[in-house]
Amino acid sequence: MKYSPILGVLLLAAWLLWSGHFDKPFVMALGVLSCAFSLYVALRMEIVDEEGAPWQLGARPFTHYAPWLAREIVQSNIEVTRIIISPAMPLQRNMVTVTPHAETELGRVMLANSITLTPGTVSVRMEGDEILVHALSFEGAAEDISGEMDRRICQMEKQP
Amino acid sequence: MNVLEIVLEIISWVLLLGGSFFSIVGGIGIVRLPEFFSRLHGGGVTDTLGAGLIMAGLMVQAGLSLVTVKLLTILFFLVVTSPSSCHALAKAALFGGLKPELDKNPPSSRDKSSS
Amino acid sequence: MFVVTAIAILITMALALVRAMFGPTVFDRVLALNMFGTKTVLLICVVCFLTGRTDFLDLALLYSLMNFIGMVALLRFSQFGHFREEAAGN
Amino acid sequence: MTYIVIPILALLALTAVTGARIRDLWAAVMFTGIYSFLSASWMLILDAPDVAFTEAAVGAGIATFLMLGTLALTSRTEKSSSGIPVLPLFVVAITGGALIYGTLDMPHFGDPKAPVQVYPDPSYVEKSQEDIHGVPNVVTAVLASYRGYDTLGETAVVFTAGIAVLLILRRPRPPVGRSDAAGQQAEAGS
Repeated sequence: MKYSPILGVLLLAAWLLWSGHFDKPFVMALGVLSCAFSLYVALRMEIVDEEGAPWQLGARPFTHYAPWLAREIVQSNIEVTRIIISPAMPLQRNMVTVTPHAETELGRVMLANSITLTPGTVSVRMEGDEILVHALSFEGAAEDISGEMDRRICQMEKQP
Repeated sequence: MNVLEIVLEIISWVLLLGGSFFSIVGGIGIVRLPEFFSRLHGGGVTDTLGAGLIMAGLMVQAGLSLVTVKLLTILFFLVVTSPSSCHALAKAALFGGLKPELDKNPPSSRDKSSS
Repeated sequence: MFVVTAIAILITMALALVRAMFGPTVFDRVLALNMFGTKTVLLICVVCFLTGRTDFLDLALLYSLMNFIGMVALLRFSQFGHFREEAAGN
Repeated sequence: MTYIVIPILALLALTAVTGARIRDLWAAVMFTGIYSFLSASWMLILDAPDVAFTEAAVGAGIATFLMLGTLALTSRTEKSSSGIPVLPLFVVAITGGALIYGTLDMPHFGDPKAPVQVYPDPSYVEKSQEDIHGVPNVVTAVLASYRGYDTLGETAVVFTAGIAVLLILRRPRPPVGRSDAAGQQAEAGS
């Protein structure tokens, strides 16, 4: 239940940001009401837990993980661009299986999404402890197998 | 117009043009690549670097304001949702009986190809 | 410069349209549609700056969310033949 | 601006023609989705964000799913018709001719005396802030307050239509356990 106030605050902040009304009490009251209704619906759907509002990770996904992922994305983008533009298209399509070491479901989903987010590799199926990855080149596949991404997500999870 | 503004203008130019370039590259990829599972990667290029660079260029234009926050939110949603829909698409295709074409099996022995 | 970006996005849209026309499988077409949705979001953002009416950015957010929800519903449909996965599973 | 408007309109025309000519109904649904996205961008460029909003929600969202739901009940490809449909062609020609005849009475594009330029009374824009306290959007004020009863009626009509569509598209829930086979039988039978 400790996740619902956080979700409420986030909803309220989003409402204020997108409406742009900070000084009209009537409209703001309506906004608070709609936020409360959304929260009620979310609670009834039972999706407010450590996955729906991952507070326990704090801001670390944005400060520690996202910059590294962005650099990785740029690198693999350039690689895929080279493949697409070159007239011969040197494709080395293959499928590899990656085993995530993250403890929680959330960590595994984050790994799968990060793999998909870097172009050149797409996670095709996720079953139990294995993620099936379709890769456009061996280099891209090797990156996933080496487990740098996995290591970083585990590290992010473990910190208090 | 002072020096800082000119520098910002140039940065935003470069970002926007880079985003346009990657966007078109992804479009070419989606047309040129030979089969469905490879085409997914072409879509990935436009969704990540194409969208990201264009948004970054717009953010530089907007400066520090509410607009930048909105652009950041849009970019965040795009980045969060695009891999999910991409994965859902790949999974649906795999279950729908579409077999990925593989060029050759990778050298490592721990790999399991489904063909 | 915004015009250049907008035209680049439109070219990408045209390429996606080509894929939607020739796409041999259903999934190629869905991929093209998905790309179209993302490109629409970007186009709206750029047009907002082109016309100087940045209030319209709200629309772009709505589109990005709708595109995502639509895509997931579409794929569930293509996978199970109908929207009710639960009925088939239980 | 022209460099954006012309490509969008060209893409719209291309999408419409392809969507009309394609035989695979799945692909046709995809094309209607693409068409909605394009026309929404086009309406945004025409400075009509509310219409674009509606187009995105209804055209690209709900309409696509309703059509897919319909596809689940019918077959995937269009039945090829034999011969030239003379009667429908006749009806379409008559209707189109009547519509074009109707446009002859309309004022010229950009005419300062046209009702569009004259009637939306400036007082709506000026007074809505005082008349209706707290509603910051003029369009909302006009729709929900000045024309409140009108909007209520419209909403009732749309709501009824939605319920009717849901009633038609609803399928009886298959018996527990052998749902897949039952679903396929239902499809084969329809």
